[in-house]
Order: sequence, then structure tokens, then C-alpha cells
Amino acid sequence: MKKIAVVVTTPPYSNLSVTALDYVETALKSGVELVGVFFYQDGVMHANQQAQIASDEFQCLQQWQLLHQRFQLPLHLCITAAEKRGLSDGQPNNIHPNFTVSGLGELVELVNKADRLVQF
Amino acid sequence: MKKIAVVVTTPPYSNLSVTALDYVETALKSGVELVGVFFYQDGVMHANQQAQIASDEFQCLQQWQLLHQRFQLPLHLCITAAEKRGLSDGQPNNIHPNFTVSGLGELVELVNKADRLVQF
Amino acid sequence: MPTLHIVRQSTFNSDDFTQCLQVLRNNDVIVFIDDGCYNLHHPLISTIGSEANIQLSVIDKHAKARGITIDESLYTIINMNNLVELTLTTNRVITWQ
Amino acid sequence: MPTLHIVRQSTFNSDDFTQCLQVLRNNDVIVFIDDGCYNLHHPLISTIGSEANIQLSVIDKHAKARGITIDESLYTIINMNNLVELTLTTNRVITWQ
Amino acid sequence: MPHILPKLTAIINSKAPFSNTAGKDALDIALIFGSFEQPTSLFFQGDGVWQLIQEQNGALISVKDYLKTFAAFEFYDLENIYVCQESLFQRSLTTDFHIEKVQVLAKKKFADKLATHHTVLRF
Amino acid sequence: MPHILPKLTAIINSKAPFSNTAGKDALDIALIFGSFEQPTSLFFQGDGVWQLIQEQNGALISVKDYLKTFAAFEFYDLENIYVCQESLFQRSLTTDFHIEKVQVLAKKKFADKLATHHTVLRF
Repeated sequence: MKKIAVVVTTPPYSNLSVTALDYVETALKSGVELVGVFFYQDGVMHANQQAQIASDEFQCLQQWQLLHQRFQLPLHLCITAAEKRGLSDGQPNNIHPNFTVSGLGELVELVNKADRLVQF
Repeated sequence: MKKIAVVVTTPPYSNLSVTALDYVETALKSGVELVGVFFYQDGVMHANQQAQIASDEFQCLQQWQLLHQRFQLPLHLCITAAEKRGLSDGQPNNIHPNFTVSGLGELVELVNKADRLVQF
Repeated sequence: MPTLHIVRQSTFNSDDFTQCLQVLRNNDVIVFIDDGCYNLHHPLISTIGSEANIQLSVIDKHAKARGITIDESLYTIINMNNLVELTLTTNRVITWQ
Repeated sequence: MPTLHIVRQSTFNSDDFTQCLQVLRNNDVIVFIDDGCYNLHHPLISTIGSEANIQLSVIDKHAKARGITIDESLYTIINMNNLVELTLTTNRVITWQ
Repeated sequence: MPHILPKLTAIINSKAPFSNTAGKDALDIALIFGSFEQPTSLFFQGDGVWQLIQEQNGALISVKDYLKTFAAFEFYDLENIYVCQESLFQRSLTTDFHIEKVQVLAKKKFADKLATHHTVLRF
Repeated sequence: MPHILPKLTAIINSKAPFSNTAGKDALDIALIFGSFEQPTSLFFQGDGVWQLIQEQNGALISVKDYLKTFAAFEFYDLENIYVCQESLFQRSLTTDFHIEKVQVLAKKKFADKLATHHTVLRF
């Protein structure tokens, strides 16, 4: 069974991130193993607990958490990229607990665990 | 004496924002009246108190505050754009107090007060 | 050893699709998704020679959402399940965004 | 009633400068700043006819930072003070970014 | 002499509608300017013209379809809608739009119209 | 059969160096991959080739000049640096770069080299 890793670089207020979610959810539901999603560049904003998206718009942040809970999907956050964008695991901590605070070393791991890496 | 208003749409981690700062500082130092800076789109991230830029990189966020203090430069933050990007004037409040929480109505004001509007 | 090229940007506005075409090799697969769907009727498409055996696919709902018609004589209409499958049946993925 | 056009993007990668040229009128001023400096040697520059009396300017340090040479027979070299002045001496500003 | 009348504002739409917030951000400004009775014109150029074409359906890709709000332009006194003919032509697009009263202008006229405005924002 | 050797990774640089974080973000990945002894190649294409030209000076525009770090590629075992000749040609650029051991490849060879990699990231 082949394994996929995904890198997300687009912010939650872009429809490009809906496509990334759609891809990951489709893969999981069809039984493909997702070794993890690595959030980089503006993608890190998906982990911001304080971000408020209008209730009638697509809730990207919530959707990632649902996938994490349902499929134990690992969500890795590049902390350097995140800190530049106002996320912090200090006090006050605004990173959603479903995300794992990581560095780029984790991306090396994902590349080696996965048969394919897809960037969004 | 002619008056200028400025709109900033680029994030603090882009060098494009350094150019906006350079423009505003140059105008102020040459005696031009700046009726205000309106932060919109990714520009709102300049108001994020929690954002951490490496100490050896250019400190955009600090520079805006220096201009505010030295020249009483009004810094208007579009709160709708800001909330999407994890800024909040609730609890915990992570918006720097030198920024005025505003809506797009403030942009109408700036357009009418200014002889020229420059978008960055 | 085909490559899967995922094209997400309009070539009317950015250079990404042109760069994709620069590295295209025989038997590669191109999938147009997101704003990549605006390329479906662009003249650059005709520069892809048929002898190279390039498979051109489009995610149906991404084109439909944008009001873009799909010429089925040129493009294979696919869904997200097919894109996941293509990820595994090709040898590497490059995303042009 | 000249317009000041502030060009911030490389036309090798985006359509913005082309769109700027679409709305260019006689006596307008173009200032290349930031990545706009990559356009200084682009063939599109030669499509701007001299009869239109367009002033072409470049912010010196933005070009120098990028290692781009400036042909002084084509471009006026300016600094940020000059850009502020141009804002006030023209009638409106459009930023192409 | 101080300005007495509110200033003419132009908003140029240059991005396709769905992959980023540009179109929605420009629309939000247009509606606020309209509701403040600030005379405002909308220009569509480059990939911005995709915002006007018919048969779009953002719901298919989970976009809250802000393009439908274009139908309210008249209510907000946004009556000057200009489209760059050359941009349509480059994209092999017709002049069938999902809103009415759109003026398609040849390059020179598009440029001249834009130059009648005092303030220009571009998204 | 499980993979035994670490996988060949390619990083394509497609953006000019200063106006956004793409070049720096790609460099950070390259250095980490190098320090983990993950075999990694760097490709420069499109406006990414501007990252390699001589006489750049980010200090003039308050950029912390990450391009200087390119000199450390060899130290990190990043020894495969490929540039698209066609991209250079389109920009009227010469092959004078600010680092050594850069391989300029014609279109076909550039494409073939890229296709020897298992994983491709692009910034």
C-alpha cells in the first residue's frame, strides 16, 4: 500500500486550501495512508485558534481538525513560519492542540516515510 | 499643502512592506501630511503583537510604531481582514494599541481627506 | 517514469504553466485544477505535440465552478478520486502554483 | 492630467506590467520599484513609443539591490524623495502589483 | 480651493474570482463606498474579467459565491462598470456577462475612462 | 520492498529573491535536508534564476541577504545546482553567477535531470 505526504502552503482564506482538504479527505476515505500534512509558508495559518472565518464561509480550520480526529491524521506545523505570522506556543498559546509543533526536520521524515509527496 | 493617504496590503515578512515604510517615512520627513495608513488584506498582519520576526531581520512592525509615535501617524486596521488572519480585539487581544480598529468606512474618509492615495 | 503535473494557475496571469511546459516529457500527465482551468482554451495547449503522448485531464467541478467548458476530445474529465489515483500511478508530482 | 504608474512586479512572471501598458496615456510617468526593476531590459519597454512622451524612472537602490544595470539614456534614476514628489505632481497613482 | 464634491474612485479588478480574496476584498470596498454615496466605478481587466462571465457556480468548490452580489450594484449606485475589451479578446470571451449594464471599452477608451478618476485602487 | 536509500529530493526555485519569502523558505528546506544527509538538488527556473546573478546587495533595501548563504551549499553537501538555460536566455542573463559549480542545462536536459528525482518541491 502506497503512502502519501502532503505539504500545504496556502492560507485558510484561499479556496486553494479547500482543494488541499478535498484531496486529503478523498485519499483517506479511499483507504490511502496519509503519513502526515506539513503546514508551511501561509499554510501555517490553518493552526491559528484565534482566526475567525465568517460562519457562512467554508470552515477550513475546523475541517482539518475533523480529519485529524477521524483518521488520526498527523498535522505538522512549521513553527518558524508560524511565529512570523503571529502564532505562538508560548503564552498566550494560540496554536490549536491538534497540530504538532515541528521544524523542517519533520519534513525530511515525511519525505522518507511517503511514496509520494504532494504540495498544495 | 497636499495630503497623502496610504493603503498597505502586503505582509510584514515581505520586502514590499519595507518599501511602503520607506515611502511613508520619506514623505513625513519631507513635511508632507500623511492623513493615515489603512492596513488591508495581508497588510493587517503588521498589527499583530504576537508576530515574531528574527532579530537580525528588518523589524517592520516596530518601524510603523516609531512613525506613529514620532509623527502621530494614524494607523487604521481593517478588522474584518484582521480577524480572518488571527488578530482579535477581544480576549486575548493581540492587536498593537498603536493601531486603530477600523472598518472600510475609514477608507472612504481617508480618500476624501487626501489629495492622493497610494496603494502598496 | 511519468511525472504528474498539477497546474493551479492561470497562464494569462503567471508564468507557471509555461515553466511546466519547459520540463514536460513524453508520457507525462497534466491535471488542470483550480485556476489552472483557465488554461483549457489557451493557445499554449496546442504547442503540446500529440506525439509526446501527454495525458491532459481536468477536475470537472473546478472547471464548472469557473464557467469553463471542457473540450472532451482534448481533455479527460476526472474527479478528486482520480487525482489521488494518478498520484500513485505516476512516479512523482510537481505542483505548479 | 498624467497618471503615475508604480510597477512592482516582474513581467517575466506576471501580467501586471502588460496591464499597465494597456492603460498608458501620453505624458504618463512609470516608476519601476521592487521587482518591477526586472523589467528594465524586457522587450516590452521598446513598445512604449517615444512620441507618447512617457517618463520612465527607476528607484536606484531597488535596481542596485537586484544587480540590475540602468540604461541612463532610457531611464531617469530617482530616489524615494522623488517618488513622493511625483505622487504630488501627477494627478493620480496606480500601483501595479 | 478645497474639494467640495466627493472624489471619483476607481476600483480595478485584475484577479480571477476564487483562488484568492482579491475579488471579494474589492467588492467589499465597492459596496461600502457605494453606501457612503462615494461615486465609484468598477473596472475589470486581465484575469479580472473572469469575474463577469456567465454560468459560474462557486458552490461546487465550497466558495460562498460573492459574485451573486454583483446583481446589487445598481442598488448601491454602482452604475459605472467597465470591461477591457482587449482582455476579453485575449481570453476568447464573449460579452455575455452575469450582470447587465456592463460597458465594454476598447483599449484607448478604457484608459481614458480610468484617467477621469481621482483615486485608483487595484486588486 | 521497502526503500533503503534516502529519496532524491529536488527543490525548484521559481521566484525572484526579495519580494516574498519563497527563496528563503526553499533555502531553509535545502539546508535542513542537507544537514540530515538527505540527497537534495536545487533547480533554478523562471524568475528563480535572478537568485543566482552577481552584484546583488539586499542590504540596500534592508533585506537580510540570505543569498550569501548559497556559498555554504558545498558544506551542506548540496552539490547539484541546475539552472534552466532557456530561463537565462529569456532574461538576457549570462552564466556569471555568485556561486560556483552551477550547471546550466538546456531545456531537455533540465527536464530529464528533474525527472531523476523522487520528490519535488517548488517555491
